[in-house]
Amino acid sequence: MIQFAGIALILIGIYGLMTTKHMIKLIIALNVMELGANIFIISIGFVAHGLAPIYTADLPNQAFSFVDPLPQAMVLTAIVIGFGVSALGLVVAQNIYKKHGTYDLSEIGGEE
Amino acid sequence: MTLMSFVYGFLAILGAFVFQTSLTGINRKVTARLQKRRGPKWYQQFIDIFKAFSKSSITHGWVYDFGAIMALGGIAATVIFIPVAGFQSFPGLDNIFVISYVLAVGMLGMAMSAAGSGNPWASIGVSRALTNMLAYDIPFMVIVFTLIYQHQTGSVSELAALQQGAGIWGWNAFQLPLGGLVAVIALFGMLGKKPFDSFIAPAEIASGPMVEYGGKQLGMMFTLHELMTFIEVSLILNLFFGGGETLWVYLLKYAVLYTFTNIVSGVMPRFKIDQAVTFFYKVPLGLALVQGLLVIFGGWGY
Amino acid sequence: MMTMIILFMIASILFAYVLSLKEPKWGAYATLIVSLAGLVGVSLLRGSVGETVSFYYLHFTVTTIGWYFSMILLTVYFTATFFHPFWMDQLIYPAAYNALFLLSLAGTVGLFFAQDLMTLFICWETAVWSSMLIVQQGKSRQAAWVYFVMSAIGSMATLFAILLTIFMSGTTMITDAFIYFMGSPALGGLVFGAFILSGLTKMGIFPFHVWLPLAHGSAPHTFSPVLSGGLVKMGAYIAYLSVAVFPAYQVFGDQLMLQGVPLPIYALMLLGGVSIVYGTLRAIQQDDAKRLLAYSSVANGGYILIGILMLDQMAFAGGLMHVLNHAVASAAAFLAMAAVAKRTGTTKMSELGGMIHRMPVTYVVYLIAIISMAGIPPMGGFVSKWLIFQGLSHRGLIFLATAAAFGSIGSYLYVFRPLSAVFLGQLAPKYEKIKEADPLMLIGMLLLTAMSLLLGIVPNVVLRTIAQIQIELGIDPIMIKGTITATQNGSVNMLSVFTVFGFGFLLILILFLVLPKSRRVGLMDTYTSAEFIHTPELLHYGHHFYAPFERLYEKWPSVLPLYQRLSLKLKEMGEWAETFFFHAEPNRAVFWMVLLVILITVGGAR
Amino acid sequence: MMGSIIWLIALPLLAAFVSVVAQTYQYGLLVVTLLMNLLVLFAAPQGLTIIGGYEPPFGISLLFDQYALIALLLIQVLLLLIIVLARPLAKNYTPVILVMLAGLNGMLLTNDLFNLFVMIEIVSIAAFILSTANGKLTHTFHYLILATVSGVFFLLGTVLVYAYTGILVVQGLMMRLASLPVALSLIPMMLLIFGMAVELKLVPVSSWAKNIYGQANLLTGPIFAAVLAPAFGFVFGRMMNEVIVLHSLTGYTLLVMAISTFVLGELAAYRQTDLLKTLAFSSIGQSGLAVMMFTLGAPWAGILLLINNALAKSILYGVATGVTAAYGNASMGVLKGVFYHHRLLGVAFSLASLSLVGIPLFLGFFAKVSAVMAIFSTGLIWVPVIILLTAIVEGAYVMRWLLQLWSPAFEGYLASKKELPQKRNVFSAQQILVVGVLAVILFTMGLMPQRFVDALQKTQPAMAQYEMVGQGEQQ
Amino acid sequence: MKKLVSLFLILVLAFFLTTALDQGLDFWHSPSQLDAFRMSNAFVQNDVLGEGGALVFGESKNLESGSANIVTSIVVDYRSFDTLGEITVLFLSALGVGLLMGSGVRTTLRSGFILKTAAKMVAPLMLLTGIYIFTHGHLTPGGGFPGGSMMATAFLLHYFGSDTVKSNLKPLKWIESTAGALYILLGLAGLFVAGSFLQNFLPTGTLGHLVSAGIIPLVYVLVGLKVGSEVSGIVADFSKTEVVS
Repeated sequence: MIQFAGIALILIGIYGLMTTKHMIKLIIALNVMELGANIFIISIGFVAHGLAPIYTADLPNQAFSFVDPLPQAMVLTAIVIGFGVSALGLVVAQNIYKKHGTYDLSEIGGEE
Repeated sequence: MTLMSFVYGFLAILGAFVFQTSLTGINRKVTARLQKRRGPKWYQQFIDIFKAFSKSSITHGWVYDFGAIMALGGIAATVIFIPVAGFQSFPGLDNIFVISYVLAVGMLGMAMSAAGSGNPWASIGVSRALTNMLAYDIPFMVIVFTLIYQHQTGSVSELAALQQGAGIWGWNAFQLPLGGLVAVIALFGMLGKKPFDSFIAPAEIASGPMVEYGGKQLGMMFTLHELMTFIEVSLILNLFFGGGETLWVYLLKYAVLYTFTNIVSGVMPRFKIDQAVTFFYKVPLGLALVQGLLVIFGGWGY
Repeated sequence: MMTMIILFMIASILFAYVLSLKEPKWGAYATLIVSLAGLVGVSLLRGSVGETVSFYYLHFTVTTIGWYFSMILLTVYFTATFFHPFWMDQLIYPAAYNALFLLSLAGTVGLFFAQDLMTLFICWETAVWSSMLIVQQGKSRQAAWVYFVMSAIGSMATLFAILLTIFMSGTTMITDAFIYFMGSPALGGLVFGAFILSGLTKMGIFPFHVWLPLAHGSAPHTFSPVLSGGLVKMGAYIAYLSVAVFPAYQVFGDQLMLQGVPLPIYALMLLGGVSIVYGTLRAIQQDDAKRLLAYSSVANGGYILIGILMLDQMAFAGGLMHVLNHAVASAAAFLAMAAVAKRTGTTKMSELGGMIHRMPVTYVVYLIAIISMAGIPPMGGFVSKWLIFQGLSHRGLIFLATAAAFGSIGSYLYVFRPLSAVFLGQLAPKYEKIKEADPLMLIGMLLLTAMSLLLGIVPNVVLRTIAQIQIELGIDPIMIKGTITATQNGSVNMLSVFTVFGFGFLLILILFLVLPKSRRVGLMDTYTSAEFIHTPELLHYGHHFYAPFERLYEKWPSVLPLYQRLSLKLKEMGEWAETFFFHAEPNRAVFWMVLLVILITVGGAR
Repeated sequence: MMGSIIWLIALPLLAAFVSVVAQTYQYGLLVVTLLMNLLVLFAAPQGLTIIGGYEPPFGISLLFDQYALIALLLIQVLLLLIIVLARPLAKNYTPVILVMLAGLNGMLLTNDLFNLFVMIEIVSIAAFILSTANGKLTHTFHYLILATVSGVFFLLGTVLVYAYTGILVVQGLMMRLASLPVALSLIPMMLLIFGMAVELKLVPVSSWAKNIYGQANLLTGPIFAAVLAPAFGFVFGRMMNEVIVLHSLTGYTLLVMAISTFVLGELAAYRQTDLLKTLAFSSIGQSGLAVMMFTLGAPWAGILLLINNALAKSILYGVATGVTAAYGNASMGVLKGVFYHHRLLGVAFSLASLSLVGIPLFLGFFAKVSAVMAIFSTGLIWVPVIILLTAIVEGAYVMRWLLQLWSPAFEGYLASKKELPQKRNVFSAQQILVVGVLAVILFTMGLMPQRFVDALQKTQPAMAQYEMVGQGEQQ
Repeated sequence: MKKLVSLFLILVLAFFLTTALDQGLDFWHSPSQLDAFRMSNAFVQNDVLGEGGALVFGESKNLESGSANIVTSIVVDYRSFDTLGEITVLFLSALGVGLLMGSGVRTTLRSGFILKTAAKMVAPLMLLTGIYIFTHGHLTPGGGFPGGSMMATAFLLHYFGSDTVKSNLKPLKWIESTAGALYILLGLAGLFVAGSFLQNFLPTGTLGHLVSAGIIPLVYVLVGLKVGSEVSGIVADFSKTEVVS
């Protein structure tokens, strides 16, 4: 069921991207969407009654099933990339705010 | 092409001039009678021309003279090309297009000379003359095309000969009645007869190609006019009225045709030049095209 | 030989450019020498028909028709170069002018010798853009632009046809490739229509003529002759290829035939007829002499197109010969106007007048040129028009014949305009001091005049080559016996015509000389029907010469606004696209993306 | 070892990390790195390079074939020339450019779908940062949002591909995907396509390009149009060839997107009165054309178009932004006749324009011809018609600009030197040299298309599987 | 209006997307085993090179990767190149933030007493935890990124708590740069020693030991340092304010 949460978050994010013109909100929507995507990715590796893919002393032999570790690794990368982009987006937004005094794109007027 | 050809050619020019000038004199009388006048003597036209030749004259520069010479020279040369009752000074040169384009040399010379006189009224006259030419020539050319298509020859003498032998109904004027009508209407335009005489406009209007002429140049223009009339009437005669089996039949037909145009024009009003264009493009061109289509697609005349 | 000519051209382009950078005048003389050398070189190729040469990816071969066309082009280019030295100071990029001039020369000559379709197109486009860049050095950028765009319409269509042909037939050889379409009239029709389009645009056939008056009218005066006399003839070559090399009559063999002409070809001929009429009417209206001559090129393009498309014994020969005649006459007329413009600075007829008294030789050049252009014997133009008329009346193509007749008579009207308004009439006092054109210019012009005259008196010199072309195409050649030119339905002996004409002229000259000598009076001393004239020079009649006639059609719509409207529509569409798709707003783009995603998902779910 | 292709990525990254602390030598590092990269490019053998010691499909590997070689060569050379051209501006952004270079090289070399995503993100972020150099941050923001959204799409697509096939290796992925049922492969393919659409400037999502390209400066203009655009084009070509299975639905959607990008882009360019905006829309249109080629399974033509466009645009943007900066405005009225003063720039600009339009004797012509020929073989005869009709529009606006830029004269009058604009200093001799070098490269390529095409022909084995629209369904 | 349309579109999309995905996803239906065709199977078994077998925690030696945490194996060994890209992204965004905020000056945020005191107490602990997390990244959940972030938090706490640090961020740059360069050099060392870039050229030891898994812990330390310094730098840059002149 977790994948539905992922899809729902992606769609919420897209809804936000389609409706708001506030820069911070846009970035939040983007983050929501990314979060949804990440959850969805994790869900791909889902195995019923699976365990975290870590060998520990509690699991001395192979009588277990790990969930898929690769999506988790990918999500790790995706999160960091998302962080980088958000940071950049925020700093751009902040600079625009400094210049125009508003976060609302419609008040700035994109066309020049 | 022998020396005799040139002699014959010279004689043809001379003969055409004498005949046409006499005919013009006679027709001046005819016109006068129409208007209930007595009219001048039949040789009055000769007197006018020779008087002009003998008078002192002015010139407006070399192109004024050159144009006049070119005009009369071109027209004179054209006369040589015209087959008269099957006789040609230079056989094989009577292609219809050659004749109608050599004629244009004379026209151009005249226009050049007139414009070269520097008189704006002369230029106005030239512009009218050329416009008039554009009007009457198109229907005429369409009919000529039809004739050439029908008979597969462009030679005027051959076209004339083809009509002979079947009596009066062999004439193209009756074989292709619409075409004949167009040709006759076009002849009015060519001759500058009423209702298409606004470019010459004798007597009433102070503008016309001739306005600046006097003396020998005027004489040359008169001569030119006579010769040109001869060419044009001969052309229609050869193409549509069977030419002439003998010289006398030819001259008779010629006289009748010319007098006929003169009489008709005597009772006609005058078109303005743009009216003339509109008229020619509406009626004769339409008739000519109809005739052409009937011949080409309808097989008329075969 | 061929290789040498190509290498020579490339080297000379660079040479002319470098030389012009140093001193523009030298570069101008270089173009003269180079084009003369090209003329001589190409004329030597007559004997080596069939020789092929490859140069990089370009492949050339010598053909009779190619030789014929290149000689025409080179003649025009060569004579135009006589004017170059006097125009260098009017140009802001003289070096570019000289180099591009030679480049366009190379392009056109290459076009005629092209062996494969790609070479053909490459040479074509080279000639187009190089000449476009020359035209822009004249009075109008707009004109150069319109020229390019119209050419682009044609050349893109041709490119399409060429590529489709190459793709379908698998060969690029001009002579082999088109044979493929013998079996497929539908595809053949598409290729034929697309291929000939560049020829139509170049010749200025009716709906595509708009560039011609603009470009010819405002190109540098030295280049207008080349445009009209030379480059336009490239279109004739394309028309030739698309009817003679492309087996058009066979491909359309099962189409509706009108007097032996298949409907598609007949439709094109009708376009030719329309351009004759349209060009004539518009030429009559013009006030600028160069624009007038440009419209006359439109009309004459119609004759050439009709003639070539007939592909028969007479009209085809006439069309090919008219290419030469019109090239010579038009170039001479434009050069004469250039000479006038050099002295007076204008080509507007209403501002000129009486030039004959200052520039008599130029006047004679112009006179001979227009006589030829109007098709009056004994100049070259007559023979070709006569052949076209004979061909048309032989087939019974009455509407085309009507158009041809109209154009022929109409040409008297418009060629007489500049003659009367520029050369005859009152001489304005401000031109009292001007001199005859420079001797070098006169040489160039008189060469063309001599050619016009020669072509009229002994047309068989050229018709022999044309007959050769006809034999190679497998159609009845035009019949030549001595000085007699004969067709199936008529013959003419131009030498006799000239002799008779000379005889008549001589006769009258004698008469004139015998009669008493005339007294010379001034131009202003004219009969005024009792009006008192204060400023006689204002009475020069040059404005709206055919006013009554012009009034009949002055309200007729022009074609250019249609193109302008099309251009505006395109801009509107661009604006529309900009608002919808290029609007700087993230929401909108995301919206579109979502819409497309939905489209695909829904489609996939279905 | 020293000739390993991995240097193309490692070296710029190393240089980037070092350059942060060694600010004095930043610019030198950049130049040296690019030169070294060129050396590596010639020394490295072609083939698969394994990273981390694990063979594909398990580890990440780099695929260095003729296709990659062409792309990489183009990018290294152009970037080198551009940073020399825009030296004062490039100095501020050296680390960014270095990282971007690493990302570009990685993007073109990588043989792993997820790694491709990472590299694309690196390049995108570098592009965001570079675009701030235009000084219009709202446009950067716009670009950032769109590119990130499409990045998420790409990521989801990648993950779905993994979910269905279990592997991520690019080479031969198409085989696996094609064997999947349509219902499965449709959505990941769609996501991958939309994941690239923003960077490819395809029509509904190309709005960012108008302003980013249209208000570019000497650095960003050439980099965006001549480095980033072809790089993404090449990546798309690789994707189309190795990964993306086109179903009729996605195929036609993509085709329609590409065609409308081309047509609408050129139409919008036609109405611009601002030189940079014109070039911006032209870039959009050209990108659509290249995408069209890759979509229709004619990578060869796509490559030629990309190369031609990259070379031409580097010159056009270089000159246009330089002239705009010097004369203060990119509008037609201001720039009228400027080439009178800057002949060499003008000649280079003209060459590039003529090549862009696809006029014979220049590279663009051969690109266009191969494009049309390739489309004929797909049987879609109407597509060349659209291409050629649009080419008329393209020619029209390019020529309008060319004429205006060359001629100082007013309409209806002969040019005279009095009407010339005041001469301003545009470029130093060194910069002019760079533009000249670019022009010479472009011109030479057009002169010897045969030689050039032969070189391209070697890409053929790698690009063997031409995929046509709808073919995925038949399998 | 716009919102309604958007909502409608989203709902349509949600419906069709779920149905479309529902059709073919196996994992949708809770598989009890990892799909056999997935390459992760090889990662889990350390079987990529074909020398894997039954892995036993604390006993298996000289495995190809050798990390008990498979995610770490993947992140730092099997797909280490991605991680290099990842830190590059972070580096890049730090650069970007720095560039855009370059015109600002250091914040003059006054730190209160509580913050000052708490920071002194908590920051070292957090730092220690962070170090622990990334050094044990190959054994336990965690790794360079969480560890680095934690270090950054600790640093920032210190940064806000102390007035002396605010003026000098240069060492951060150095750490960042050196760590990144070392990562690449480590990769290049792999290239020279073992033949391919980023190859695990050190002995991998026993599964589950602290000193095991070859270069993985080293890389994670570097990543941790780099992430820590970069994140700190980004946040510190954010707190700059505009010069008012």
